Amino acid sequence: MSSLDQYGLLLGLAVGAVGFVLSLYAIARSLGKVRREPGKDVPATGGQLSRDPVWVRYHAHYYGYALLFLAFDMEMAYMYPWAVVYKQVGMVALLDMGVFLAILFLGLLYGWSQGALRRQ
Amino acid sequence: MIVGARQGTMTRLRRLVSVSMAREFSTFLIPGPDIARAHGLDIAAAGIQLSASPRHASALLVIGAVPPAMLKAAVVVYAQMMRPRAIFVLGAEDISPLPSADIATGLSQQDLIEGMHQLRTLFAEGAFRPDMSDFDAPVLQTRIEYTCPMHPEVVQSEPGSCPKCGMTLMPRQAQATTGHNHTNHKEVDATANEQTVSSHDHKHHHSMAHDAPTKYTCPMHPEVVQSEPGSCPKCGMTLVPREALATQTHELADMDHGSMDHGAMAFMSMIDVTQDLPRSIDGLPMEWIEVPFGPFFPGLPGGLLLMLTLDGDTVAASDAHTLIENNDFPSGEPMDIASFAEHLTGMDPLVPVSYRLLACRALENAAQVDVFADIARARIGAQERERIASHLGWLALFGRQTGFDWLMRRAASLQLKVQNADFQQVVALRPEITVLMKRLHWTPLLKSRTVGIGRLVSDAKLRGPVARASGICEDARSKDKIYEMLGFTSAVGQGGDAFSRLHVRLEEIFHSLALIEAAGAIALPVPATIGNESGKGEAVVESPRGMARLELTLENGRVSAAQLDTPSTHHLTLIDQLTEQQELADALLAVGSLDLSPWEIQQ
Amino acid sequence: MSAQMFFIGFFGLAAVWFGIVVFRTFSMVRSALALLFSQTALGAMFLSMQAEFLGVLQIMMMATEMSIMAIFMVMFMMDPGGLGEMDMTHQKRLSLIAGLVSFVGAVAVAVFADWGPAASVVPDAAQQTVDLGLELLGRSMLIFETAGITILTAMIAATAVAIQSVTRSNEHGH
Amino acid sequence: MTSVLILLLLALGAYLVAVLEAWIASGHLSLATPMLAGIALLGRESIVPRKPDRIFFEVGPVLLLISALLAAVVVPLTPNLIITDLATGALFINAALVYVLVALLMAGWGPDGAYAMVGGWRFLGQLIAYAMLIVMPITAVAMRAESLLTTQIVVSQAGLWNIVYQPVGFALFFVAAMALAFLPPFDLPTATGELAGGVEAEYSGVRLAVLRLGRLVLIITLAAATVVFYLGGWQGPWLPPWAWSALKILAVTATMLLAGRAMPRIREADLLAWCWKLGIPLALLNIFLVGVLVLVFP
Repeated sequence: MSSLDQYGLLLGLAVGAVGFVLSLYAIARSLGKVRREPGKDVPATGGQLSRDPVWVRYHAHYYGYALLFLAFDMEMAYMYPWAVVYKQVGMVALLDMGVFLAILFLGLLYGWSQGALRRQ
Repeated sequence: MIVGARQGTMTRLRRLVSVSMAREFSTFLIPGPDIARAHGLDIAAAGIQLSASPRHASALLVIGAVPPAMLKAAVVVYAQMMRPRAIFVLGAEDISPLPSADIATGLSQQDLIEGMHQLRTLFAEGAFRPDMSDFDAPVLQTRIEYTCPMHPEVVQSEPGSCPKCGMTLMPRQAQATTGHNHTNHKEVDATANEQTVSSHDHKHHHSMAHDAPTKYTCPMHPEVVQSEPGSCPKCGMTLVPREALATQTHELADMDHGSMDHGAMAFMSMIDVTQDLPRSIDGLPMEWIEVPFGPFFPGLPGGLLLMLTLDGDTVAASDAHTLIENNDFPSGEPMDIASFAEHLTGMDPLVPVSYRLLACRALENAAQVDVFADIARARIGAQERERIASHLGWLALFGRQTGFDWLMRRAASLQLKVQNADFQQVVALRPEITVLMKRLHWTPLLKSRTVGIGRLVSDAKLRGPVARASGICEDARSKDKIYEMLGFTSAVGQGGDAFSRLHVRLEEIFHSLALIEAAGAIALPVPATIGNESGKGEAVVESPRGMARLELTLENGRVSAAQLDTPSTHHLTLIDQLTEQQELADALLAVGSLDLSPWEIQQ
Repeated sequence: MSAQMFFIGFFGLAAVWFGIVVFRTFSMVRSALALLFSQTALGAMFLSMQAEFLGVLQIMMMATEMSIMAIFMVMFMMDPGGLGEMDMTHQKRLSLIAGLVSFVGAVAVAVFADWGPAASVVPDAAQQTVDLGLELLGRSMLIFETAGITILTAMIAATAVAIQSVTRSNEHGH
Repeated sequence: MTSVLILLLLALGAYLVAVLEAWIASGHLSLATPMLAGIALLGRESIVPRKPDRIFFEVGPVLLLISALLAAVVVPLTPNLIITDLATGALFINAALVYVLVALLMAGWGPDGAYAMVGGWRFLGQLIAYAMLIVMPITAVAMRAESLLTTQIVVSQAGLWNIVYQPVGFALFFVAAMALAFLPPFDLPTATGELAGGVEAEYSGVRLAVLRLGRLVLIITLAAATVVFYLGGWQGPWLPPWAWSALKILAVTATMLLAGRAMPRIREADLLAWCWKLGIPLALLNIFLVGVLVLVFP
């Protein structure tokens, strides 16, 4: 199977899944439609009607980690091709990636020392 | 036919659906599992799954007598349940404003099981019905009121323009029943930024009655100036009052942009925009939201309403109260002794024995009656049994809150076994309890989950296990000579955090076992026969949650006045300091670790 | 072949459309996720051009990066839910001109640049990854290591800018 | 044809996961429970909260299902029982599973409810914690296999399973996989006692059914992936390959489901701290060790 066919298959699966879900919705719909009643569509909070919207400037206390994570995520771009040819290239690859990871690890240590690795 | 059925005639497909609904049944408990167990109901054994959110529940279980405020909340829960939805009431007479119960039975395990069975058949037959009506109640009603985005003190029921600045007033939803509470001076519609104003900076609102701005200008084209509000001919941006733009006070940052001069906001520097937002601990300007937890929240005792002001997932401020108004004693005509004892017994379904004992002691103290040592010992047996049950119940709640499923089930079933067991049965339970304790000792993550959370320094407010966990060795039992005879030692921990509270409670369970074995009998306290005595009396009892004190006046054999002091009342005031700047989960754990009983809190 | 062209075009258009959505919505989160899916569509384009590793990498990395962008937008933008329907775009004319210019420039480069002879046959996907690896460890090793340094710089810069010093933090709990 | 067969097997697997979950939760085994629950959900109302982000709210559950499904595509049950053997399979699994995060973010933000929103953003934090511990161990696995082909990875373990060859990597991957499937004790986004359902809280009826289905598929997929990467896939004596795959996958699933019940939920702060201060260094160490091993014993 050529790679293009493979991608086609992936796409087909995704579309198929959507189709499956839609058919489920159709069955559910055939059983009756939702009745609009007062208070029903307010997000449930166990006995209190809180009508205020909650979409506000949300304080994510882990942003220190998030910043470092972006960097580490980048680095994965190199890891995989490297890993594939690692055995074939041998020592050079080990040193090469060793240096690369060492550099990254420095960054991690710096962030750690500066208190990026904690709830802000 | 069930009241909350879905509309539609029974087709074959709907029949199939109804049948499987009847088989797969999840319920929402009012007030909560803790009360269910207190009434000796074994939810798991009846094959009932608890659902955390009303959305996922198909039946509402109302257990025992429920105070009106709680029923109001129950109405909200019911309104938010998905049809088909049923109501199953155990041992409560009047549940209005809830719709009439589909099943109403007595308050016993047998009734529960039979009721569930009937409910399932009802579902299988009547999950769909052609005729039905919407459910509505005053609590759910909203009215639209109109307010000026720049002058929030201007609030009127008809649309129109602001008398101060002539801007068109904007609609917002407000609860019809309640008055001006924190929820309804925030916009529900268009302007989300309104709610940067959380309840603590009302002053902003009300200090803003300044003169109406005369000229309107475009934030991007200052040359555009006109006397009427409108949009800029050049860029179409909403015009802002010049004065407002000139003096960039908190009105701008706080009030305007959400509603009128978006352009200005997009244009203004971040400092201007955010200068009046509440600052988080790391100095970032963020917006805070008020989120209710409870009164029927899975991780908290049923009936406790916790209002948390959240800054992201961190608690910035909190406000807790109970929905059970605790009318101490019917002031006015005196009560006779028996009914007084009954009244106190029924006050807190979580710990009936302790308060019964408290009443008896106070009465006997008032009448200077002494009880025989063996009776006193049997009473202690009963009270210690209740302590074990109560602590196990707390463990179950702790397990539910932290998703520690095994603990939840184990502790719950043990509590049910203990709370009505006679002497031999309690003694026979020792091995099982020991196993539970051992298992807890080796549980991974338990320490890291609880250590350092909800730390309390020693404080006059602390009572019972909470106090002892903070190293305060105060225990009403240590003064009691019968306890001395039984060889009582009070469990004291260090650290004062959730971890040490957990451990103090575990230790107390063992101590209580030992005490029961020493006491050799268990008997519910009954008030000694008292003639037409008069006098003042007081008594203290170390209830599972801490020392409870009762002072009463006896007038020829009847209680004319009484005054009660309960541990949870004091502990409730600790919540602020416990939750502040804690991550949500930690805050909830800290509150849970206090083991509050909403039923004994006096407000 | 024609199917290939179709999907390239399709995902291309999808990418553009999501790109437009980024600016057409009031909600910060929406615009962040729209950018995410625009990038995903680009990844899908790579796939339909049979650049498998590149495509999958794009699809994977952009998802996380954009989600993290989303949280930062929610933290720092006014009214992230777009409930106030406030218009986030400004200096429309300027940006319009800038956009047009850069578009023309890109097209010009695409058309007039000499791309060398087109590869007659695409190496199979596995081979691509191997070649990429060999390239990284061979000719482009320096670039590769430089990238490492760049990332390090980025990390340090980000930390220095965003994180308050530990000393102040010690006062408040875990 | 194999595709259809595998999809059926996947459905079966998801169903078994549901049965297992119900069994563990309620204590008594019933094969019908999940089916009944599913049908019941179809019959219940499925509401959309007021003023939601409608698109997000609708897309969330579907996206969860799709991403779990696509991740399953490259998982081989036997040498040729695999939907499609992508050349970058090991990477593709990550790519597909990252969209679990996107799905939960959408589901969390969509309904404009506090519990759901907190749950959604919590999961972003959770991803920041576990993501590296998924990616880095897989790199080490690929180093040994000299390929990203999942089938190749299984073959490379013929002599010695990776669980023995790189135990550290396995431990990290297993934990990270549980975090990715937000199984207890990592169920931060859906925490019952803390958020009353979190991202699930506002979903009801058929939408909830889709959401839960997606989660089941996700769990079984991750278990299968663990088997492929570390437990030698279909390899094993006496029994036929498919039997081995099935046994191993079920075993891993059961372990994942059981582990959570025995301990309280982890604190997000701890999760992040441990993953970054302990997990990532260990993962790098693992890569280095494997690198040496690969060179020393080719």
